[in-house]
Amino acid sequence: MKKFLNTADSFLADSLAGLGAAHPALRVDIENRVVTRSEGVADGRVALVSGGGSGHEPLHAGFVGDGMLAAACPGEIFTSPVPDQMLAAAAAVDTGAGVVFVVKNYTGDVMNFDMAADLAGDDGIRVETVLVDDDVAVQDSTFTAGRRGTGATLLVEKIAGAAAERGDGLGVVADIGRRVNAASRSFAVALTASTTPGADRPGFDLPEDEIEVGVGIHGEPGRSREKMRPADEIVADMMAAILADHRDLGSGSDAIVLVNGMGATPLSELYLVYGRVAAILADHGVTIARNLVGDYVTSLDMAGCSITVCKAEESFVHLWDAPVRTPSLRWGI
Amino acid sequence: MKKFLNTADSFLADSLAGLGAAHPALRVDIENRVVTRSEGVADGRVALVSGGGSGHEPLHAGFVGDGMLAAACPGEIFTSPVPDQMLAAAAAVDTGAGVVFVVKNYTGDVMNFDMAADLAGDDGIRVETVLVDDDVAVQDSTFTAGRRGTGATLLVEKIAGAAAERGDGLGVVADIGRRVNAASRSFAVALTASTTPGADRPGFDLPEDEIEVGVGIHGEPGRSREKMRPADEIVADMMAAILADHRDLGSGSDAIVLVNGMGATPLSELYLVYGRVAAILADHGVTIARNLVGDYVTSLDMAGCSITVCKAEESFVHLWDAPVRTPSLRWGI
Amino acid sequence: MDIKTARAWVRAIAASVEAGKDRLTRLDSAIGDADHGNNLHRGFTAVDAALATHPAATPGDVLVTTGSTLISKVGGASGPLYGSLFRAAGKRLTQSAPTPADLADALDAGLAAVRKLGSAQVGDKTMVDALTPALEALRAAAESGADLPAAAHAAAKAAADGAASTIPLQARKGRASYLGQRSQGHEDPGAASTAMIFTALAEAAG
Amino acid sequence: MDIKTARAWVRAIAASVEAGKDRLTRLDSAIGDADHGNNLHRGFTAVDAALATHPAATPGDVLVTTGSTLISKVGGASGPLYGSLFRAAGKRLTQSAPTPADLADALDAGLAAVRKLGSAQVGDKTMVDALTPALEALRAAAESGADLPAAAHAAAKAAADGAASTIPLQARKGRASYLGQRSQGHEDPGAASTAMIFTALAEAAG
Ligand SMILES: Nc1ncnc2c1ncn2[C@@H]1O[C@H](COP(=O)(O)OP(=O)(O)O)[C@@H](O)[C@H]1O
Ligand SMILES: Nc1ncnc2c1ncn2[C@@H]1O[C@H](COP(=O)(O)OP(=O)(O)O)[C@@H](O)[C@H]1O
Ligand SMILES: [Mg+2]
Ligand SMILES: [Mg+2]
Ligand SMILES: [Mg+2]
Ligand SMILES: [Mg+2]
Repeated sequence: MKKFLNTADSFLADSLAGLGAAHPALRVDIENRVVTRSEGVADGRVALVSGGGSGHEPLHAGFVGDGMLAAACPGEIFTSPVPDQMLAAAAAVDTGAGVVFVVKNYTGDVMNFDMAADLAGDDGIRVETVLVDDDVAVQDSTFTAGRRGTGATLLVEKIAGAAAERGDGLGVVADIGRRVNAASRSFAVALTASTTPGADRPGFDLPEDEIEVGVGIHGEPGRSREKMRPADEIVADMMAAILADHRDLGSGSDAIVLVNGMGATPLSELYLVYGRVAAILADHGVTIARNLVGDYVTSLDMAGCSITVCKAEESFVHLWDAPVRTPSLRWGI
Repeated sequence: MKKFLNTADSFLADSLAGLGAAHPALRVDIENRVVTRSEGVADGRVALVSGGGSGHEPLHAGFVGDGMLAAACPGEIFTSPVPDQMLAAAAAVDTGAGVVFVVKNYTGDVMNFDMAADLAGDDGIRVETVLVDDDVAVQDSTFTAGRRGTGATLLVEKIAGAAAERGDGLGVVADIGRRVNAASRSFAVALTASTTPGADRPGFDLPEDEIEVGVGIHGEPGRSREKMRPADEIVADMMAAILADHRDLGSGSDAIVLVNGMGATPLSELYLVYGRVAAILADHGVTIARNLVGDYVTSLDMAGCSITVCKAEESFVHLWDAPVRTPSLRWGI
Repeated sequence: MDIKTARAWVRAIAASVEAGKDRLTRLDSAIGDADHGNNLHRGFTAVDAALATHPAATPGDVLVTTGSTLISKVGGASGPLYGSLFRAAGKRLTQSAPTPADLADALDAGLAAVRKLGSAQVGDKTMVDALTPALEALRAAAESGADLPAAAHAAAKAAADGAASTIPLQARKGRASYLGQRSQGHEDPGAASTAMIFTALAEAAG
Repeated sequence: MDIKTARAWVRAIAASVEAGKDRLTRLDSAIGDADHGNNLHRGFTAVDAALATHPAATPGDVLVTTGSTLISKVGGASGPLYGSLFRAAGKRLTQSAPTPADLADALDAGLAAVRKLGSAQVGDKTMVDALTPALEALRAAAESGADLPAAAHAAAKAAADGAASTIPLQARKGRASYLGQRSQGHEDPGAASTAMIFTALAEAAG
């Protein structure tokens, strides 16, 4: 798979250099792999810090800015960042009001962020962690790694970020983030596998007439392999998985919906998917209060999409609408 | 190539239905293939109408909204729309102040928009046409079809759209659009070909170690086929073609730069490309006043990117910064 | 050419476009954007429907309806070009039972419209490279007293030769021109569809 | 285990990770995210550099530096896990010339740290499936009076068997667990790298 890169080893640094060049509002520390706001966080505000493996752009660095993240820690491709990064980020952005770590539920991410939280605590930084685990393709049980964090991460970062921006305290911001996560369910399907820069082939082989159903965002195979079929049928299956798990999303509920491209799917196809999602939710009596359609939580050059449905409390919608100014999400400002 | 679609024939209508469902601020007339603003155009304002083949999303329908287009006419995939569409759009949005057609320079687009302009004139609608032809990969001569319109279309639509929004007259808006086009140069490279919905194979075959250089946005082959090489070399060649043609872009110039993904290229790669573009322009003494990095003028599921450099008059930057609220470009509002 | 023949001609074009759709698109994929077959198929399907719902009174009406429908439904370069060809020809074809010479006059008017719109010359590697010799052959046959079947046959042969003649050329008009020298060695899709249009005329004429 | 052996062990791990990088990544691509080889290669390259610039004074120091460096440089699941394994083992290894039994004690402390962090049991298809039998074999050999080469050899064999034992298992921890039944039939990459770590110990011990 051809890619715009110089060497696989320099890919991340080269890409971060371009990110910094493109966005003067970001401070990109390439050496330490920490992206912060150039203007810092307003006095007394809680700071949201997120991070995870790279390869999911614009997540997370593309969401650093007013009304959303205070800092992002990009790890190697598909590899969680290291505690040093999160500690440096927390130290850089803490105003004294405390730091919220937004962590996608993967063994590596959780362990590295936990270590960072311990170290930050040693340094007198108050840390709360919001764990995102919205992916219903994964069986949730105390005997497993639990659900993965996927599309809901964006919703948590936007909504909790708006709460932090308006001055909510550490506990409140973290609580809002956890409620958004608890109210969200996601499901993803891949039409093609992704290829890591430097790898000689995609993460898995997928014939022209098959799809991977229930994939995550790391190029890993999904829950099952199925025959390719019309979009409406695929979307119906995805929504069935989400709705089966989302017991309290019923007639009269409001929702925030994200139809997310995995990186190589044209926007025209994502809109087609959204149309079907909207029709299915309408059939269930659910009103879509807000939506996003586009590439937000990607998996390099994978063709595919994920659907996230968040049962929206009124306060979520209010915080969703609050101004946000980041490279990849912006409105009201 | 797998796609989220039901049937090739219903693809466009299904996708437009989703667009309309996602964006209440748009009025999507699926039958007549015209997308307008739900709230219409403010009294006495000039209305920008654009259109072209579909497959370039978010261009153009994704740029309908306050401060940018009044209407878009999506044609079939890679096929210019028909005069009926443009006429219906012009009739729907004209406030009496006149309509500017933004037309990418392709034989089909030009002929269909010309016919529509004649018909609109017959109906008493004043029409000015801004022809976009920024692609330096194509030899410009009176004996050929001339340069193609590509990435600069976005710049023309944003900047002329802002002029229309602030109340400039028909001639002035058209003149600003033409000046933006005249100040812009683009060049594109494809790493993979795109596949039209319903087609059984990509527009061209490209081996794993070759790239198409100087491609347009319709999945057609480019000016030459070359060996794959490091990104910095590819970008250097692209910028050399742009700078060789862009004689009055010199030391001390300001520029608006677009690094545009063709649909299947990860944002991380586009930032990597942008970093190199910025370095080359800095070497030339050119200051990048504003930039955009992302998928704006795409070619379905093609992997590749285009670079557009517009020599920016101060007024362009001012109009660029004006508020815009569309599905795919939004700031200040 | 009576009205039955005119309608048979248009139906025959629709049938051969349907059968040759993939070939036309393949030609367009080599040096264009891979839609010519789909474009014409969409167009002539709409023409069939238009003629079914709004029956034309004269051969000229058939061609005007054909041209107007192509303009409204095809888009791209071929929509306005073929649309204008048939529309202009139909407007000129005022006779209720036009002779081969009348038809040649009418189609010449159509070609003039195509050239006015696209300003292509013979040798630019476009439909004009097939249209021009086809109409020359049609006129020559008409002037030598040939009947419609014979004249149409001559035109079809000339159109096919004209289409083949585009293979070695470098395109100077349309999308293929973007390829520069790489356009050489491929038949122009619009010239190929023009050849199909005259083959259909020969079929319809008997 | 003297300091020379400790350093040789870490260098041997680095060398075998470099040689086996693609194999580890291939294993991880079947049931994970195709980065395990790269992760460990990045980590042990950094460990080599750290030990070159900050020479350790005792075998325990070597392991602590190794562990801290892995935590700072690897990320993912394996970074904290292997990092904690070596760090905790190094902290326990206070002797200047540890016996095989001392080493077994130290590595047991490391395994405890791994289990605390990841809460994996034997049979969950993780590195614990190779670590646990390796340390049992090491302790048994040490208790029966074996010297380091012999004890390390026994541990390496047990680790390799433990890695192989993961093949039929369904994963319950880590990324492979997302695959459910589809994780069966593949060797766990972390168990495979654990086997490499003990083979390296046997090499370094002589
Ligand atoms: N300027 C022109 N004059 C005459 N014919 C042209 C011109 N430009 C293009 N054509 C014809 O149109 C054909 C392409 O039609 P089509 O593929 O349907 O449209 P598009 O190029 O817009 O995709 C070409 O093969 C050529 O024969
Ligand atoms: N909870 C856990 N306890 C012990 N080992 C684990 C656990 N989770 C994962 N592992 C080990 O980590 C290995 C994967 O490491 P690596 O690929 O480097 O990290 P990641 O899974 O974050 O990409 C697995 O093969 C497994 O052996
Ligand atoms: Mg990983
Ligand atoms: Mg076309
Ligand atoms: Mg075409
Ligand atoms: Mg891994």
